[in-house]
Amino acid sequence: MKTILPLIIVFCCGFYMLATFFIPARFSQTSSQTLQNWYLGVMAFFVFIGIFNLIKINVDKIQRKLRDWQYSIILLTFLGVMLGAGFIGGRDSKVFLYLFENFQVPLGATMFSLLAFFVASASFRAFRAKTPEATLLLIAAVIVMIGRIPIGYLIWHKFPDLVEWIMQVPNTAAKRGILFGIDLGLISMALRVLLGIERSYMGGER
Amino acid sequence: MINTIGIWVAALLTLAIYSFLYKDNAFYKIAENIFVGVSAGYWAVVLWYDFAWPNLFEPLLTRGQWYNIFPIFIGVLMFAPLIPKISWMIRIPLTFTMGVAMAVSITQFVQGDIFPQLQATFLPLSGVSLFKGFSNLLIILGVVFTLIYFYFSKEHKGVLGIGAKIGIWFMMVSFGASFGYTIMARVSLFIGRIYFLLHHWLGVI
Amino acid sequence: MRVFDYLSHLDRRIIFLLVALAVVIPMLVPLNLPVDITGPVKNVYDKIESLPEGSVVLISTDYDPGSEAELYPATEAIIEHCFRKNLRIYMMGLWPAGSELGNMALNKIAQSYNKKYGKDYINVGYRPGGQVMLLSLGRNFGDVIKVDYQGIPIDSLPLGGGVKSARDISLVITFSAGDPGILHWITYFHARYGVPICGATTAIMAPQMYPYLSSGQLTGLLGGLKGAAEYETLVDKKGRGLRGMDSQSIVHLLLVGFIALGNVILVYQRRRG
Amino acid sequence: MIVGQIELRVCDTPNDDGSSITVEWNAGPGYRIFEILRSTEPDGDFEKVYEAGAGETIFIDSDVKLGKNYFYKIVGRNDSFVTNSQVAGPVRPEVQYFNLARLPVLVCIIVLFAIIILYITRAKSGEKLFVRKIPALKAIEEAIGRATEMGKPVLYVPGIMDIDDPQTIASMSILSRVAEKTAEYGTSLYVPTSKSMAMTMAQQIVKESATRVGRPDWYNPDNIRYITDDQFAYVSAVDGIMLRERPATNFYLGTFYAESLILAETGHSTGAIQIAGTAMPDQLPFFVAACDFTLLGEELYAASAYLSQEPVQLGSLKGQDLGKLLFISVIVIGVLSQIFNWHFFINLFNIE
Repeated sequence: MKTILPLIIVFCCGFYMLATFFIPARFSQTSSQTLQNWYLGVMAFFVFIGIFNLIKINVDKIQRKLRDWQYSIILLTFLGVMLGAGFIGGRDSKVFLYLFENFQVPLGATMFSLLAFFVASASFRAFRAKTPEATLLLIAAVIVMIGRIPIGYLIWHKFPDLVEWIMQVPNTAAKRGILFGIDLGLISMALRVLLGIERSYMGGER
Repeated sequence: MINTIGIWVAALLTLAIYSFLYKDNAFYKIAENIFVGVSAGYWAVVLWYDFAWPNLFEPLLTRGQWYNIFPIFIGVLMFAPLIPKISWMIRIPLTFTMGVAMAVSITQFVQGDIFPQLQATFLPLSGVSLFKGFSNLLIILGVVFTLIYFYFSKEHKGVLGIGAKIGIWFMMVSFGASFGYTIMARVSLFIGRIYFLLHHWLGVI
Repeated sequence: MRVFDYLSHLDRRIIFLLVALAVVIPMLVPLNLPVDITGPVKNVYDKIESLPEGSVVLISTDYDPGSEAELYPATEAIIEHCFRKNLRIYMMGLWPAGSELGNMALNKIAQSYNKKYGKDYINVGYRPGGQVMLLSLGRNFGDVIKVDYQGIPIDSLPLGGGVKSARDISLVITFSAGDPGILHWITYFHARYGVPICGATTAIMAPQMYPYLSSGQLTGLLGGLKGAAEYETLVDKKGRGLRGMDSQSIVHLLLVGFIALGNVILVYQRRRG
Repeated sequence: MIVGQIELRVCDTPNDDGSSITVEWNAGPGYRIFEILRSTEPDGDFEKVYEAGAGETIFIDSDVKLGKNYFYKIVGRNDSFVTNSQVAGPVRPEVQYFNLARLPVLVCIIVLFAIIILYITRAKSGEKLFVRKIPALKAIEEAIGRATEMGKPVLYVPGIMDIDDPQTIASMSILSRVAEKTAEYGTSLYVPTSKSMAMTMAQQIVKESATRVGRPDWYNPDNIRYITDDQFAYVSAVDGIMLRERPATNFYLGTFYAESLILAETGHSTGAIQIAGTAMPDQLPFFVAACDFTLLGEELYAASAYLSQEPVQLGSLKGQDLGKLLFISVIVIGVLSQIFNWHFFINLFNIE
């Protein structure tokens, strides 16, 4: 029961969904839409177990006075305000939007912008001509870097065209080859899941 | 007034995140915990209003679609691990989600990825300029050699080894080029933050 | 050669500091490095130049603060050009947060050209609904747009009442950071109603747009901050784009320098075995 | 102004559920609008159902009843002209039970399924299957061993997407091996997740893995925790874990977006051994540059089969390889079709 029922569910849901893709008739389309809505709904609903976990771990940290427990108070306060504002005042409430715009948005943008620094430290370290492969990586990167800025055009007016060519020809070729491999891997993975061959996601029972 | 406070808060949080580049410190920890708290709350609210409510509860409560009790039951099983006796039932929502999702991915990837990408590789070698023909040939060969690299059934030796090696070269050029190409966008993000600090906050430019 | 030994263990914080300086200094003290003008950007400029005075340009702000750094400078440069040519601007947005950014640029530039809201420009704000909305919009603006972003009935504004369907729009310019965005305008507005489309996209998206440029479905394109810098050069108004481009050039050169240094260190270490 | 004739064609919309009729027309230039009129009798009262703009040539009428006959005509207008088309019909909307346009997709799926299943059965029947070594996978065990020697924890980041993403499933499958090894060695394992369902699944996996190697006491649910659904907030917290817990080994396996390099560079600064793997082609350059080992694209999916060394799993890898040969042959035929103008073959790949 503990193994068979989940396997039946994954098999039936999966192959039914596959079938509806090819059947335009109404019952098929509406039922597939319903199943997809349910799946989105269930996944979203799960966020509460996550929130529950987040609260539990941080309350625990404060109670046991673990390292950095003071910060957990900050976390829980902001979490509480957001949940309160969102669920009581609605998602258009002033507090909710204010916190989103003045806290979450700039924090997200700043975290994202750290990449400007990390591309620099990574390229200093990694782009060294240790092997023929590393040399190719390095040359392609340097050509594109120079060709993308106005100075590249001043050095040689065909530089931007060369960059485009690299992006459109060897880059496209490699990306596409990688993609085909990925598609095959994905289909085989999905098939193994649907057939119940791949079960490690159920807690590794084999 | 409220706007000024907002700008100050955003500016100080921005600096707190950057301080992490020097080393981990109390300001970063404050910013990090605020960020996690606010965003976790934000997503819980958004996921509820945008997905869970309209897909599960609204049809049942306002449109009387009684059969929507099923997915709600499936969703509630997320709490099953709290009761050891029925903890295995957590597998029901997991397998339900995966069954639907895997099927959707299969059709989506065959239809949206494999077919158009294969077709895009059927490139003309004749009837185009010499340079274009060469570029097209290079794309076709690049795809084939990259695929050969991913061939798992044989040791990469002999002819297969050479093919796989060329495949790696194509990938390395692609990785280097993509890396170089992305830098501009990443630096733009930092420019955006600096502009915010210098213009909106300090007003010096 | 103790220098190389020191450099090979270079603290990454020094790299970070140099990157920060390379961005901040050119922003405070513009270097005014020259920018080359690419074809797709010139096409946008020429298209706007060719429009008769009083034509209505629809500007769609399809981005959010996440791409503000790349797309806002272009928004300002193009609005500047439109007002200078005495074109009228009908602004909307397919992304919720976009119309606020558009408004900021619109109000700022309208002031310097003495343009009046309602007569010379309007903003109808965020319009959800993607393709379905665009299709009905092209057929009849009145079906989709009843009020502007402030809730003022659209027919009470001279420009709002004057635009009835896609035929009254001379050009669409979309500032696009993803979906819904430029592809929607091409596939649903250009294909159906034949209105020419110009776009400004993030640098990452720009290469994906080349097929549409070559097929003529897209008239012109500004890619990333570089596109904005080129446009600022064309309209001769130095703004964030050119300033940002100075920073970009310096950072890129700095990175090339780092890579060169890394390889010099490698050669040195190899010689020593 | 010359105004041309309007040519009208109507048909039951192909491959639909019988809820619409497709109206298409061809008209010369000069028209400003087209009115589409519909009736249930050829000479009955026609009512306007749609008004199209100058550039439009097609209208899907979905306000029709299944199995009923309809007739259409079009009136084209401009400021001075009105032109009527011929009446077209009768046409009747019908249900289709198979979407013919998707037949090539079905064939492709059946072929791929068939070859994978073929090899799985061959493997089950005891045939020896060879699979080449994947360097990054060999490194996994060594990396865990290193953390154990140093007495430091292992960090496992399963990507930032939920379990509806096949990459997350592949990652979970690798997690079960990593958990077995860490449990065996008694090394702490941190799994921060960005999605609640992924957290639930990871907890199940790690718990079962610990039980399987006889160390149920080792399992600590608090180490497998949800942080936040937000991409960058999640990264800020994982960065914090790296700097404060100082794991000796970091795994980044799953779906990653821009955060890939933020994680990998922070991890590198703490001196951890890093093993990454993703099927997001755009993020591979960053992992390749900043990590010690990277599973490229398909290798992520191959990893779970490879690590298990179970014949059935390895069989599916063989099936994938046959799929690759098939793709290469299709590409060759496609390129030949371009040269010899076999449009039939190329058009097989047109999908609505």
